[in-house]
Amino acid sequence: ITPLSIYTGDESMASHFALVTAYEDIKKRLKDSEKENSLLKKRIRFLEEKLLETRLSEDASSVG
Amino acid sequence: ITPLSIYTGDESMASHFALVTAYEDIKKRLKDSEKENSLLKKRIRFLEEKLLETRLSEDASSVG
Amino acid sequence: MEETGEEPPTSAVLLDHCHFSQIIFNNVEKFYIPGGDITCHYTLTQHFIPRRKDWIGIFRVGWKTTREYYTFMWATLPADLNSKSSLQQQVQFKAYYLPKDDEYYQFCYVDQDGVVRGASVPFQFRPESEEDILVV
Amino acid sequence: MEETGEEPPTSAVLLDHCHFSQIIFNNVEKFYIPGGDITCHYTLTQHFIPRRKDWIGIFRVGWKTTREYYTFMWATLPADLNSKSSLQQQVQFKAYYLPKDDEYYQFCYVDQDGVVRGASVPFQFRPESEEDILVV
Repeated sequence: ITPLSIYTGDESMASHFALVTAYEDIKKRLKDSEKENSLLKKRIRFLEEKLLETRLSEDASSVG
Repeated sequence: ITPLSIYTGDESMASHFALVTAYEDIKKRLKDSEKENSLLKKRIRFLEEKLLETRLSEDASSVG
Repeated sequence: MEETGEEPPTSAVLLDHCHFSQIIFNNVEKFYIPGGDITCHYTLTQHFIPRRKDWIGIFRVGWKTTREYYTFMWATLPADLNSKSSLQQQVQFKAYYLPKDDEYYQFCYVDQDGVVRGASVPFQFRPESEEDILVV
Repeated sequence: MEETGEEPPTSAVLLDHCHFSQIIFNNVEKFYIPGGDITCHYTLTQHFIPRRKDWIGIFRVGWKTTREYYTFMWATLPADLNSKSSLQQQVQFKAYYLPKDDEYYQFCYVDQDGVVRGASVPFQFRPESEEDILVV
């Protein structure tokens, strides 16, 4: 048994509609992912600075 | 003057084709963005561990 | 419902949402774990009457004709259409019949006349990578 | 080229790439800086003969009919179609006529009969955020 799937001109609209639904969601995910990316990069910059500071102060204390 | 844009049944295929082109590219960008995300998260984990280590050793040296 | 190709573009645009959104898919995950069964939840909108040969297919995003379904299940026939709870339905797809790649797929509800009545957001069959659990 | 709606789905699938890819858009950026002009580069494939009223439109991704162009420019008519260099063309869109939001748009080449001959990957009008310059 296979399900019925008749071809009508309507079908190309249906496939377009389905693709738009998918596209809109993927677009939103890309936006979210890009935003998360920016946040992660800020966090990395922050951590790198902290690490540098800590090391500098460590050096300073070992000299002093 | 406006350009000619006649409607033919063909047009819905054209719009579908154009959307597929766009969708494929956005999908690829999402994949790249997700991959970059994973790398950034690894980098953050690495930096956080480094920072913790450095601080621990700093504490140790100040005690010792 | 047949487009002859002779009509002005406006009709194509207006026709749009009327019947494509009669079925709403709910709780669609972004990722389904490969090798597991999946449950497809959906809601019948108010005036939609399901029929015996309606079906739900899993389609690869970008499909052109409903014949391209990867796998399908017959839709559930609610016991009593007048009860509120009948509007919430679900069907289960067995792991064996599911795609094995990590492409994007979507559910589509196709009625027994072959007309698409709803399409879901896309999902993939892959584990969410463990790095993604880290919260910023 | 008209679909009557009576043909089997296979024909729709096969017809696909024949004329939609006769124009290839090159060097399309992901982001164009808002407020600047943009240049659209494209290549005519071997057997494509441009005509006087062909045009290139900027369309919001998801467009349904070619009437929905946001803005357009007439395509360039190459001086000599037999010369190799004529296959590479460009048109410039002035900043004033470009979209002001950060949605995704794409170029489409439409010939003087209204047939779409090529579509580009999507782009946005927004600055690439400075965080993104950081390299992992």
